[in-house]
Amino acid sequence: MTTATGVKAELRPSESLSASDLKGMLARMMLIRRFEERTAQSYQQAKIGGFCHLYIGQEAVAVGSITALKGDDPIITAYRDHGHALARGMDPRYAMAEMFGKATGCAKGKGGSMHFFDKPHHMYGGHAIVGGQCPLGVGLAFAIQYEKKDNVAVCYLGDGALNQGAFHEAMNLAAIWRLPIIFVVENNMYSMGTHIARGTSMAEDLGKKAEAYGMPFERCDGKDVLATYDCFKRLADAMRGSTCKALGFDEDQGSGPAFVEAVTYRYKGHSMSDPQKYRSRDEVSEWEERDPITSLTNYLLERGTATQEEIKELDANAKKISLEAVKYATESEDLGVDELFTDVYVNPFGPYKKGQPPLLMLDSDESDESAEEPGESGDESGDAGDEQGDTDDEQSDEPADNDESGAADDEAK
Amino acid sequence: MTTATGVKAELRPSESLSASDLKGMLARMMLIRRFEERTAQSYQQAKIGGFCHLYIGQEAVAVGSITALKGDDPIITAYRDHGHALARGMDPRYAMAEMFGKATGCAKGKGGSMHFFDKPHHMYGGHAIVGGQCPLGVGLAFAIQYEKKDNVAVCYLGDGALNQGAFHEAMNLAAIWRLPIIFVVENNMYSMGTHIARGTSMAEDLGKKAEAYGMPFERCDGKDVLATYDCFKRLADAMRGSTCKALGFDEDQGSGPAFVEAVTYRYKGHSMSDPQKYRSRDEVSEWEERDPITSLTNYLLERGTATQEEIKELDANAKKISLEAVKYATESEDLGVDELFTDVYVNPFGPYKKGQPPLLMLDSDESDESAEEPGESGDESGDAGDEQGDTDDEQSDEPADNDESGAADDEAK
Amino acid sequence: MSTRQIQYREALNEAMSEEMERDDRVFLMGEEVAYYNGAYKVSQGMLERFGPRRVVDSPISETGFAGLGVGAAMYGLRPIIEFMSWSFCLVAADQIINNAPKMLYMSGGQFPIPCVFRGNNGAGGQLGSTHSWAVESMFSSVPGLKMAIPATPRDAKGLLKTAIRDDDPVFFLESERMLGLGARGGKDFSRYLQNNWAPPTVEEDDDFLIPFGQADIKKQGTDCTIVALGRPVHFALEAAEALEAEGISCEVIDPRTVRPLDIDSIIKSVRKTNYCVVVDQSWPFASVGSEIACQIYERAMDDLDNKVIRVHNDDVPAPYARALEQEMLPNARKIAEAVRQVTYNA
Amino acid sequence: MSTRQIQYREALNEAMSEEMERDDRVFLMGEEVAYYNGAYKVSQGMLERFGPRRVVDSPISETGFAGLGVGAAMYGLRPIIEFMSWSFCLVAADQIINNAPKMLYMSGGQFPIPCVFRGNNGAGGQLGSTHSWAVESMFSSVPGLKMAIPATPRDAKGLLKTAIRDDDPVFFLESERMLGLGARGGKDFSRYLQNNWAPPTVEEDDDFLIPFGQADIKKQGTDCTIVALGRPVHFALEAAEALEAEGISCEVIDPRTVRPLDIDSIIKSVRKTNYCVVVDQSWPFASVGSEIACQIYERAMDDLDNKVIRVHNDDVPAPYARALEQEMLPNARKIAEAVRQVTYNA
Ligand SMILES: Cc1ncc(C[n+]2csc(CCOP(=O)(O)OP(=O)(O)O)c2C)c(N)n1
Ligand SMILES: Cc1ncc(C[n+]2csc(CCOP(=O)(O)OP(=O)(O)O)c2C)c(N)n1
Ligand SMILES: [Mg+2]
Ligand SMILES: [Mg+2]
Repeated sequence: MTTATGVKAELRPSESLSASDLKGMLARMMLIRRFEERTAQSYQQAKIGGFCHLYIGQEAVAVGSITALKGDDPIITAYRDHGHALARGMDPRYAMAEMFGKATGCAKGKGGSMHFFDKPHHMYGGHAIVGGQCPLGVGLAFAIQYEKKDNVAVCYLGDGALNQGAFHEAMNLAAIWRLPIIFVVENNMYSMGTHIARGTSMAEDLGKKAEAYGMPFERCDGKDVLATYDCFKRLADAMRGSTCKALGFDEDQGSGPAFVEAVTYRYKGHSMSDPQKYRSRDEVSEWEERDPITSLTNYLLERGTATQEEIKELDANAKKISLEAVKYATESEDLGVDELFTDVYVNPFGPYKKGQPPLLMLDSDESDESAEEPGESGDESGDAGDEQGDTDDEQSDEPADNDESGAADDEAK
Repeated sequence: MTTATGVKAELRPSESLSASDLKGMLARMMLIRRFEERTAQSYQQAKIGGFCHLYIGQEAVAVGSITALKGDDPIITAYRDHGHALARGMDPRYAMAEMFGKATGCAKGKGGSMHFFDKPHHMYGGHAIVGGQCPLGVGLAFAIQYEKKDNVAVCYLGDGALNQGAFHEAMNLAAIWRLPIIFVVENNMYSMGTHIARGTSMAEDLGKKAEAYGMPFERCDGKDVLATYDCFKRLADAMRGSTCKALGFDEDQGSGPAFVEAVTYRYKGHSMSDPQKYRSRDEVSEWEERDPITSLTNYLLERGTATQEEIKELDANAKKISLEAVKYATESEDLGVDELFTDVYVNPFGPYKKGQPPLLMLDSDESDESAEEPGESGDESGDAGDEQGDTDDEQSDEPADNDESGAADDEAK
Repeated sequence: MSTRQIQYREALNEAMSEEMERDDRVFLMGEEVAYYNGAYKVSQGMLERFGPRRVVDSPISETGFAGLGVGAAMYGLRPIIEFMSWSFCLVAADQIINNAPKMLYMSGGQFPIPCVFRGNNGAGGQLGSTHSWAVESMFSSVPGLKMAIPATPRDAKGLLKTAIRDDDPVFFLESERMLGLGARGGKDFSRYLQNNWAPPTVEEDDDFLIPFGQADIKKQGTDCTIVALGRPVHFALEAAEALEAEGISCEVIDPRTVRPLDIDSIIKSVRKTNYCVVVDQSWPFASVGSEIACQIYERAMDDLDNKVIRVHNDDVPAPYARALEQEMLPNARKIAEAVRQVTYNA
Repeated sequence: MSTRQIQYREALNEAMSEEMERDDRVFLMGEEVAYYNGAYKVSQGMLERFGPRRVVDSPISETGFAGLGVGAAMYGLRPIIEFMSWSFCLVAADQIINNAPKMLYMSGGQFPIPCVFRGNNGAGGQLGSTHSWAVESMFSSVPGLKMAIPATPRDAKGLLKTAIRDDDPVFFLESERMLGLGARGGKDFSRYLQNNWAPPTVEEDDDFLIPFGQADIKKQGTDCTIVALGRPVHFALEAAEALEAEGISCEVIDPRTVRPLDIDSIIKSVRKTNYCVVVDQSWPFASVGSEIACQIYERAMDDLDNKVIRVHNDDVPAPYARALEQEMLPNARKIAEAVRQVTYNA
């Protein structure tokens, strides 16, 4: 996007970020990391069920990109969605409660880990069918253009989704109608146990996938939160107000859609039950050395933007918020069985009933504020460290008639 | 594929074609043209029902490509399939009978115009869901490689299919496994009423679609049967014996898959009921001036390969065969209603019964020979010209209870 | 009763146009809906009237544009997504039966999907197996969606307007073979109807809505109930007419929507006639027909003087050949035979 | 009876491995089936045994590789296509319900599709709405395919071997929650069985095939017939055991295949017990359950001393929360209640 000579001259957008902006980004990445640690722990304790995919290692992608957006730019992602939700400002208590299946969850416990939604924060889910979110993302961008809004939609996907037809149809629609959308492949090299080179042609040059749709392409270092921020800030700003003559707008405006490859890595298994035989411990270690949180920490320390104490405090706070989220989730009420027949229809009939909106919808004003620093409303104190938390074993509630195999517990998910 | 300097040096494969090969290609194109004229006529006479898509104008693509293949190279295409079937050597009588819904049809009248199949001629259909044949084509190529055969599969598609996910998934699978398959987009510029530029990004450079999968790309003049032949001959020969290490073959062999854009044009409407308001009469005329049959005729005359009389005879023969096909179809028995429950299962149960194979399967030896000159077995004589044929109005058979609207008759299909 | 002449396709056009006038969030997207004026001329004139922002031609990317509809609905628009045929929705199955009907539930009520999916359903006439889907049996088992299958121009307009205003995803199943319905006088059974074939004009009623979940008695009768939906309603009326001559008075009841299903009205009719034939243009196994029959047994077994007879497609893929296709589909002859058979002991 | 211990997943592995030994045209393709040894370890060891030509990892391209299976079958191979879950087959719906089951018909008998599609079906345990499909009701209405839903390791092996040798496309519905079945002793109902849980080894019987269309009486009884398929068979047996204590003797009959459906055996059982409960792990409307119930009414109405009660999923999308999901699925408690309710007048 910049010529060899132009590189120096042009200011990187991240250079305009204030100290508090930068510390906010660090705080958000730390929160995701600590929150996910608590998630893993709670899953081991069987407080969380179903499939659960951690974002640890990829924090810079969500935080860098989302910080570069306006708060009301709609985002949508796949099932590895905790990081995006937290980066967007979802209250971690609601996030954890969702995974605990509690009524206070962001989706009242009906969605679970793979289906986080936060309408007040313009987070359009958490979608578990690989590639299925891509056409939805195009719909968001279409609606933005239709309503002549000055927004940009961001649609995240895993590298595995490159092989789904839905992704390709979505790319083409976005391209021909010049919709304001950034497709971001979070290339963590693996879809489950399959290295991208085994499943995707031209894995070595994903730019070719963008070119096929005449779309600009950027490869960004998804382990570097500021590089990610720069990439998205430039693209999104250029894209605002995108219109398309073919759709009856007076003239083409804005730069139209773009495709970003954010190179990243997940430190943990695909899900909670992945023996990870497909990669070496060394490979993981190498990537861990380029940790986005460590990098930003060092950067801030080197530049004198933050002190060692501040850093410690930020991390302590992240831990505190995460522990508080677990506590909140643990203490929340289970979703009542009478909610089985709510939220099936807006205009119900027969056995169906109107549902109560989730808590997150009710205090949307409050949570719009907390978008600055998610979950700070919790007043729980103390560092959780490796504390195991309360371990009331929900497994023991399992009715015998559904427990004949236990297969769901020990399988790759 | 050839360097600027190499062009002259390298012999075009078509230069090795004998006079009789060349006349055979002309004959086959003429047959398709005349056959389709009879098809149109029969459709107007309501002897043919359903949707019907003519191949007129595109003859060089099927004939050029198929002549370049070995007889047992499997081919598969979309619903505009008459040309491919005839080029492959399907007996025109069976083809016409199929559209008449007769028991002698290639699929016993169960498939119709959009679903021509000819197993003895390695023609794997006629598929009516746009893009749906692409994964099937990949399956054919996979089977070739699996069985270590020296064949190449060819999968034809319309430009509209470029926008279907199935096409993209198929391209990727073929690429990563280096399957011996040529995808051919018959770019006739329109999918129904939509110009390719309105529906497909990068329509101006479809090579980009191939690059996205790391596949070689060739753009060939689909109005020029010899250019088309050359293109396919080179690609197919290079591709034979393709194998893939990842699938456990000792080493990668053959050139792997390729993507061809055959630039062509259909002279008639999309189907039999298309008002064609989306294009001008002038546009059609311009393309008609580059007619593949006229071009090859002139070429043969100029080179002295054929005389004016020979050409006339070839065309007369094409007309004769086509008329004979109509006569055969007209005189054939209707498919019996007792065949409703056959061919549903190979191993039937309950109400289902074993079916009789279509005639085309029974005389497969004979028809393998006739692959040299399809339909010549007919002994009907006389030029059909504009003769209207017998017009027993099958519409009058229509049971009243299914005739409340007649919508199927007057709509775009 | 008004003597308005209006085709089924025009009724659909009216419904869409009126709702688009009323609400800027409503738009129409599909293959050839704009410049071509609709492959079947349903959207004739709409591009001219509403412009390319609101009447949008899509490439052949059903997964893409059906999903686009769901996403746009999440954002707050009210898309009408046209499938040229429901047979082509299968390539978009995941979008329409996962994303559309489950989004509200999975999001704990945050994201309604006010999106209408509509197009031709059922055999179009010799189109062969892959092009002759009748999807009602397959999709009506999916909670979270609503499904309407109008049989007359009046129902088409009234139900489509309701569908567009509904906040839930609606599968709207039309029929290629009915689009011209209303154009000819010949097969007009309006003498039986409480209401006309034709819907009111916008001048007569600018708010003409037919609520979901209300069956319509298309013809009153006393001896046998025929339940039919969509195109088969006409076969049922034709059969009823023939049977009238034989002294069998049939009541033809059209549920009009499958989800919700107005089983109460069906039961009421069966309680009156004590005999029932259920007609369904899809395949027999695990079908709308088996569901309706089953619910009748469950609710009114003691009122039945014989078993319920079901008339379906034959349980085979749709053949191309005309005679075979005719034989395979439900028709008036089969329905009349079923009624005779079921009322044999009356 | 043999005392062989074998898990359901191992039985599937045995079936595939034996058939692959027997016939080089058989291959297995799916996501993570090879190097990962199967996301659920069903194909454990098969890559090592058969090599990468015959055990093939596919990218996440269900339309692509399901269609590849159909194409390869046209050519003469005999593919086994694994869906990690049947929930993911929806993106491939067109390939599996258009191309696979209709090719033979559309080609006038030229192209059989000897292809098995297999994978986990039904709720896996708190996976949410889009991941908890039970597809039997949706797909069993499609003529041209066959469908098997084995409930024990023995049936899994015997039916899968039959499926692989069958020349028609077979939808083979397993269950994540049953894969470990046979590993533990606790919930072993083999005391009721005519046959063991476990299939024979290849040494004991190298040709162990269970024909399609033969129901299996999983437990004999006299007072009420319970029809159940797949995982619910175990709920039914558990309910039957509880009811035994109350003096109600249930006959549990498992059709094992849905297409073909052995309705004769079901009717025979109902004629004996005069009461019937049908259990189905999919949604109620237009379901396998409504079809079976309907056919029972049609064939044996006079033998029924009460209506048939159906036990299904509740008619809502699958929720994530554990308690809600448990409540939503069929289980032993619901079945026992249904039996008590239906036999109330006995
Ligand atoms: C259509 C579909 N097929 C298969 C799956 C099962 N599955 C869930 S996650 C996954 C791997 C996806 O990898 P990738 O897209 O790279 O995302 P990542 O896990 O790396 O974030 C698979 C195969 C699914 N959810 N949807
Ligand atoms: C999935 C699907 N969507 C829509 C259709 C309806 N349809 C039939 S042909 C056609 C146009 C296809 O155009 P193209 O691929 O360019 O082929 P051509 O007709 O030019 O040969 C459409 C939209 C279909 N058959 N399948
Ligand atoms: Mg990945
Ligand atoms: Mg075209």
